[in-house]
Amino acid sequence: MKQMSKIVRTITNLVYGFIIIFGFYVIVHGHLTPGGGFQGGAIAASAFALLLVSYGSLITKKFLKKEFLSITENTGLTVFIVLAFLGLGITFFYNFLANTGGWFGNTAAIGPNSGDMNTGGVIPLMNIAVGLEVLSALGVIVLVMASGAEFTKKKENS
Amino acid sequence: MKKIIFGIAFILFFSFMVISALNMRPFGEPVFSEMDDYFIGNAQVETGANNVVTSIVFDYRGFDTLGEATVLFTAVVGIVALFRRVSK
Amino acid sequence: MNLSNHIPILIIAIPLLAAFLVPLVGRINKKATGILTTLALTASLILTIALAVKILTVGPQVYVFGATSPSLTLPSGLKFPIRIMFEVDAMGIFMGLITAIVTFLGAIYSLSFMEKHDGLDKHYSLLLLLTVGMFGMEFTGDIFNFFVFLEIASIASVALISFRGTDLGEPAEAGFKYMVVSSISALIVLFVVGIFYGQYDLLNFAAIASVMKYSQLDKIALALLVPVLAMKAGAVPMHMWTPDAYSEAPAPITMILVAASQASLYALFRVTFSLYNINLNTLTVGWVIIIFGLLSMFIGVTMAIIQKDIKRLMAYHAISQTGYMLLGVGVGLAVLANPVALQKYGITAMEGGIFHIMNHAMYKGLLFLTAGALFYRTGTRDLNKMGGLAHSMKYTAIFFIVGAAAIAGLPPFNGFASKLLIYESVYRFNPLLSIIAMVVSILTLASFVKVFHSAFLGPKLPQFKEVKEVPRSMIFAMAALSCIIILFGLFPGLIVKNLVHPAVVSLIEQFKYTSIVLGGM
Amino acid sequence: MLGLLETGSGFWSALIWVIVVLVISGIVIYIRNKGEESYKKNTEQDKPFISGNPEPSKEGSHISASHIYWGFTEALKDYYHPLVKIHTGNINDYSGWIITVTVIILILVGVSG
Amino acid sequence: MIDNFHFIVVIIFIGLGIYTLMFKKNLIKIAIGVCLIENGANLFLITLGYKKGAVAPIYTYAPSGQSMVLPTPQALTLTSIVIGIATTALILSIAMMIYKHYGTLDTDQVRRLRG
Repeated sequence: MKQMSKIVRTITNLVYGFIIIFGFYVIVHGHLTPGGGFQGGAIAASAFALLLVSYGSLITKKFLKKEFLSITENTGLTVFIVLAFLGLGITFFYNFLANTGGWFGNTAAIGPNSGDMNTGGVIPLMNIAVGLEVLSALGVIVLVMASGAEFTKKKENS
Repeated sequence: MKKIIFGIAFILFFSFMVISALNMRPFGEPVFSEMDDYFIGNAQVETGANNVVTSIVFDYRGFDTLGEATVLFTAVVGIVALFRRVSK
Repeated sequence: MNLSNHIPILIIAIPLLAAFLVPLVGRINKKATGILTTLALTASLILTIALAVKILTVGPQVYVFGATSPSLTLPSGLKFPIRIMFEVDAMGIFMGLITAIVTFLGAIYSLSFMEKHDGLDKHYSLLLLLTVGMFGMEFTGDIFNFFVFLEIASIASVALISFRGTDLGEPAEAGFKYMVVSSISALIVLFVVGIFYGQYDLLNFAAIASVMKYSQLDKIALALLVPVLAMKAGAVPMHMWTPDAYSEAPAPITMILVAASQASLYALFRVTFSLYNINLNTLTVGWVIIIFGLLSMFIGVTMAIIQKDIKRLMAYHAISQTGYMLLGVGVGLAVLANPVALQKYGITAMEGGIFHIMNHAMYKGLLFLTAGALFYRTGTRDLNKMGGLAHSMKYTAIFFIVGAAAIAGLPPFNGFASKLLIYESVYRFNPLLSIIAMVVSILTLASFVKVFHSAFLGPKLPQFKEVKEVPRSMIFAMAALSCIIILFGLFPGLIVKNLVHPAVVSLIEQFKYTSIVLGGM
Repeated sequence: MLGLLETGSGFWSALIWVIVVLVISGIVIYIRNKGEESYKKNTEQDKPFISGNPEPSKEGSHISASHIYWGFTEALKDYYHPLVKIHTGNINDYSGWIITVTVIILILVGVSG
Repeated sequence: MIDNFHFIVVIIFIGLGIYTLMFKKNLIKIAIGVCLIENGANLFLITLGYKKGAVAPIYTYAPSGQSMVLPTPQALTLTSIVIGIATTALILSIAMMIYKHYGTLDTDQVRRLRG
């Protein structure tokens, strides 16, 4: 897959960072506004797809490493399940941080309100972990399938 | 021959599905909503999250979310294993 | 914290955590992945046995996720549960024992069998995920959660079936076929979840069962659930994926796939008995399941006789043995509404069917492992190319004889005990069915005589001069299964009385199942 | 009895079976031992007698799998022919069979109520 | 009848998917059919959650006094969408592998395993 024209690549360089930033915004505000880990992760992963389309898989693989992405994916999943394990003193997946006053522990105002970042207990942490996992998982899928396309194409030529 | 049987079967299946759709409760008027009323009423108190959907996804039905993340992880591992010659 | 309340989740969570850690460990040391997998599965096996002891002595266990106490099913002032919960009764733990034993031995067998392959960490990670999916399907009490675990199990099995797909075309093809059929079944289950949710605004098996009205939509939901779950269990005429998948997967994975298909068989029984019970027209659905069983038995074994590929032949036998389970439990379902007949022979037939599930997992696993041992040494699965292997692989030959005698229902092995229960009880329901079952058993023996003759007997062929016995871990896995088979064959009464009968009772009595969650109402 | 298995219309005990088999095999071995005395090893007595024909080589006498039960499959040809033809490894047929069976069960359950 | 046409749309989705699986001869089209069935199921779930004249179940800057739609189907749909992504990705990559080995995507050629 050879890279696309210079216009596309320039636009990609411009919007690439903003897409990822918006994805992280959606991730961290998951407990207040529409969105969450999965949606934000998918948005951020679309930036990888954009890079792949505009630069081609052979060049993209140089600065977007599959190994790094899979390590972050495993890390996110492990953090997620460890957060679930930490509630095991009471039950698995018990929200042990909510309404404790500590981290993310403020009690939310009942009814419609303007929202407080510091609420939700483990939910924001789980959002971040799952967002990391989805972001890197979709990135790995896109990268591997693109390089696999190159692979199969080479096979049929030879 | 087989095509005819499958065609008839498909038409019958489709008509049964349409019957099931016509038997559904009217659109937009839930009959029972006890579980969802509980979620809407108590999500802020119990989990402190304004977004009820997120509080369901990560607290009330958090185990489903773990399974879903596991499904994604499984697919990624399977795809990487399938293309493992490529990755090196 | 009292760990003994958390056993049901630990059984699932330990292999899950190990599955997430295995790729990280694999970057440091390839060998450590197998050790880590074996340790995790050993832990879950021990915990499963502990949970079985607890359930059979104390009673069914329930575990609510995220509640303030593991057994708090109903928050204050609610009639119905709102959280996901595990609901493990005697039937669930019976299947859980099968899963634990089979996956543990499969991991041990993989230590030697897969060492030549690359991508070992991915193989072990997928094996752990398949284990998690099977345990979840057997323990969960929430219908959407069941869908999620069904997807985990099918995606992991597909990835494992097509594991050799980088080099060969056939594994990829088998994986594609299995993926498509299992997605159909999973999505129809999801549609049924929608039907139930739209009617009752509930997602819990027990709660739905307690308010079941058997309306038009419930009938359609039942008629959608029965065939897709029977298809996942490999019932004729929806069995075509079974030989493809079983013959192309690596041998230890094939052994686990047998248990995975029985997990969906368990789901079929759970739906018909615990969710609908006598609401449905038991005679019709019972006869549907019985006819599934008859077709599976007969077509499976007759197709097996003409096979040349040893693992394909055994896969067709897996179909025909699934027929016995469907027959036994189907007879039990057909007489469910009639207490006299149920007491006279229905419960015995169900005992035979349920007992046959465990026996089949054991001896079919052993047979697939011996086929894998032959493939490991000779490099072929074609029976025409084999011959005279008993000279060089004595232990494998002995294990094969044990497995073949057990699947053919020869005393004193375990296959005979469960088949005897099925024959004698089904004969009092309808003699013809029992006679067909006996004929199928004879044909099974015939086709395994063929396999034994063409693979093991005969003179030592020149191309297999340097064939040796398989490594020690594979021998250990096969020997453990043979010991289980012989023990079950020698003392079937104990197993049926202590393990199978409680499972049957927990299936039949719906009120018990619902009252665990909803309290005595 | 430890291994007793009640089957509703009788019982089955593997241990009794094993004991009986051991006794009978003991009797058989006893009878076999007091057999023909004039039998001697390594004479032409222990050579196979194929009505005078020479004995074929061991490799040649091994029957491969596809020849076993040839008569069985040949006799049931018109049962096997359509059965094998149904098993087209075509994924469309797989899903088609699922839908067909689903429709049959839908009709059965709908009719019987 | 007519106020249930949302469910009819769901059924049309699922029926199209089943038709694709049963009668289309291309592996990629079969993957598309699986996607269609799955979108139909997701649409069915999300349709069940709607309540007339209700707002999204999020309290941040929510109009006060409004009733909210049922939140559970949204959570279930979120889960099943991600599961669908995983399924589709796996099906497509296996189809790529099949194309590499067989050189074709026709289901009539991709049947070495039969009988």
